[in-house]
Amino acid sequence: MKFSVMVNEGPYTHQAADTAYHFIDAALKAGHEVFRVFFYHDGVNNGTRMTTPPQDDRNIVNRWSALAAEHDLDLVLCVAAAQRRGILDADEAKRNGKDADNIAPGFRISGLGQLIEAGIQSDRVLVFGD
Amino acid sequence: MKFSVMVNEGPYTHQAADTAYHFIDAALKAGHEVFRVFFYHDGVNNGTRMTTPPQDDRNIVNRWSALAAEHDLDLVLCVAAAQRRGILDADEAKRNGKDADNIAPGFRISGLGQLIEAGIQSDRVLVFGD
Amino acid sequence: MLHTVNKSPHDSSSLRTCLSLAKQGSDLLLIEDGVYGALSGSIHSDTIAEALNNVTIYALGPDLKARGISEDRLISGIKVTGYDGFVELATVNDKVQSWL
Amino acid sequence: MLHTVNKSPHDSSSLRTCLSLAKQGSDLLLIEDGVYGALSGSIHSDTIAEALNNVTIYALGPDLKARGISEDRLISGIKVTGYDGFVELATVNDKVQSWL
Amino acid sequence: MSETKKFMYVNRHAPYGTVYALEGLEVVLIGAAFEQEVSMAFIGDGVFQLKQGQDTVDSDMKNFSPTYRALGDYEVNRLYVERESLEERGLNEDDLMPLTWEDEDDDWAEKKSIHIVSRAQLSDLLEAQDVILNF
Amino acid sequence: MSETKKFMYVNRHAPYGTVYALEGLEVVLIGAAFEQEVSMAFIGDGVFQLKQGQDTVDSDMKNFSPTYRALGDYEVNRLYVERESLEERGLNEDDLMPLTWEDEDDDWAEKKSIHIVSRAQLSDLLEAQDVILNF
Repeated sequence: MKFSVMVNEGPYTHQAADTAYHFIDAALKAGHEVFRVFFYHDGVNNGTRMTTPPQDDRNIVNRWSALAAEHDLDLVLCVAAAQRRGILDADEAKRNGKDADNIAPGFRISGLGQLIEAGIQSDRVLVFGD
Repeated sequence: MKFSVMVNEGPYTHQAADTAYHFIDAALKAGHEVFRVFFYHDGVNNGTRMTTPPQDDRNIVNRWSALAAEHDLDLVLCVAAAQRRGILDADEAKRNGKDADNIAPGFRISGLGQLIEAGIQSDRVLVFGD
Repeated sequence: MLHTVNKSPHDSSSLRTCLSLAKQGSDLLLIEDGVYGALSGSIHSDTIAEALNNVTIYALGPDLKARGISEDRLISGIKVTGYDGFVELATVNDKVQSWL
Repeated sequence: MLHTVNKSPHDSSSLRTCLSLAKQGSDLLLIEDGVYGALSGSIHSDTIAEALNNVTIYALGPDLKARGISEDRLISGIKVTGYDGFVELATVNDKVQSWL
Repeated sequence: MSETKKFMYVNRHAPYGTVYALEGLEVVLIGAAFEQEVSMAFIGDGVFQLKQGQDTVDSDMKNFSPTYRALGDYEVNRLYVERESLEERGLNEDDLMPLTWEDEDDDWAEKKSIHIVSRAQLSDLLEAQDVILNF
Repeated sequence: MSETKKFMYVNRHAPYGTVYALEGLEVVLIGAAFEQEVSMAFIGDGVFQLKQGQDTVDSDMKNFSPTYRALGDYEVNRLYVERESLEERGLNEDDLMPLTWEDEDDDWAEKKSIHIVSRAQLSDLLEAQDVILNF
């Protein structure tokens, strides 16, 4: 079965990012396909490489990057939501006249159409948020 | 009268950052002193210079920076909360081995003791959050 | 003591908790989505009208206006104030408790 | 149809809204702070026990465990499942509605 | 691309206090270009999104309520509002913005976009969807 | 620096679902170094923070419940739990972690840190504070 997932909250603040991760991990382990993970609202904050959580806690951003590398997951940050919150890749930084970018490995920035497409292409869409 | 304010949520996602701003603006206009604004939890996301909100909306980060410049406001981002969420100044970037920083003008990063000190030094402490 | 509530009473327990702990003579300011608690004719209006015997209730004008709530729709006895009035309430009361 | 609720019934109206709209035969999975709705002996337990006549209610085991809620404290009839069971529920149901 | 799917956007948050209503609306506008069967549901505090007379001039936020009026032009014309949610909040249909669309199959007649439905009807509508996105 | 102030940390959120409990506790620990008069209140879902037996091994979150046991060593020994909040949630005092502190003025006698108080008592305690921080 083909799943897509929308993640609406940032790391640590709400458990949504954790639950989404564990759901996707379990779906992949059960042999399902994950078509896309779309990060919206504060969810885009899952995709910054600038975090340094305490050593004795999970590293939510690195966990996403590792899962993406292992399973060739498509992790998409919504561009409009990312602009409001200061998450950028090199292209976005250039376009918006910013002096640095902060996107984490395995993530890409794209438009809301990617969410609709995920809805069309997937057998199930799940939303995790606050 | 001497006020301090704690801001617990990021810009746009919750109105807390707006209400805090308007409260502080009104307090300053009424001739009160604002000892410190302490950003905690997702509130640290108020302090990134990487945001590019839509042209027809308010720019919450720039608004803080301007208010700080005008009134010599002390805008403090909690270091522990900022590390979890990927907000850094140049020192923090160096310390944590990151290749860039993203703090906005007028903000500084410091410890939780600054919040307690604000409570001790101020006549009133107000908390804005979710 | 000034209490602030920033959540809709329909969605969150914050206003109920606040009213259960606010002492006679306290001030309560409804802000953000909390201003929906000031609307008359809702299933919570009677409880809030009753609380007016105990506490003085204000609603933040700019937040009412943003949400399209005109003053004639408010529970009778609730006062409307601006950010300047919020500062004043935080000054005349000796402390502020935010029911987040 | 699978419904998920991730908020405590004491703090939020999500569970109540979910139960008011869930059809007979639906599945409901309590996750995150939603698992507090599975506790027996609370002021909401009777409502939830009654809903079991209508819907099958599950609670996510890892979230119960994190919060120190052992299975003997649950409302009788609520089933405990893991993330694998969550995936299974999302598979056997034709869609998922998250009551955020 | 597969056949047409039924998308429903479920709105349960009041406007302004949180960003979900505004950013949810942005999804609906983008989604309108995909020629799927689209509807919106307004449940609980979500009904406040459609309240008439929103004016953010004193709070310096973006007033996005005019965008709802544009939905008809994007052929988003099935806005289902739960009657019980309105009543519990002391509102009725007249409190909502008068949203309309023009039906090209009926000589461009102007028709209402807002449909007040009962809880039971809304439950049926939810069940009839293929994809539900929550804001 | 001014005289000693009464600080109360008001906890109204359950643990794990959101970060407020964990980050609130970090404030309490730092605040303990400032020699103010410190207490904590647990109201509503905040009482769940003190539930015994928390175990995050299956959910891969940080189990911060042991930190509450350390509070006594920091002389944070006035943890007020609202009785009505416990009862509404089907809990009683035995469900809570047995938190204690050692009273150096009483030959290091071990004493309870958790005080179950009524809503009316809690209302009085709130009123008696100088600074209230909410998590």
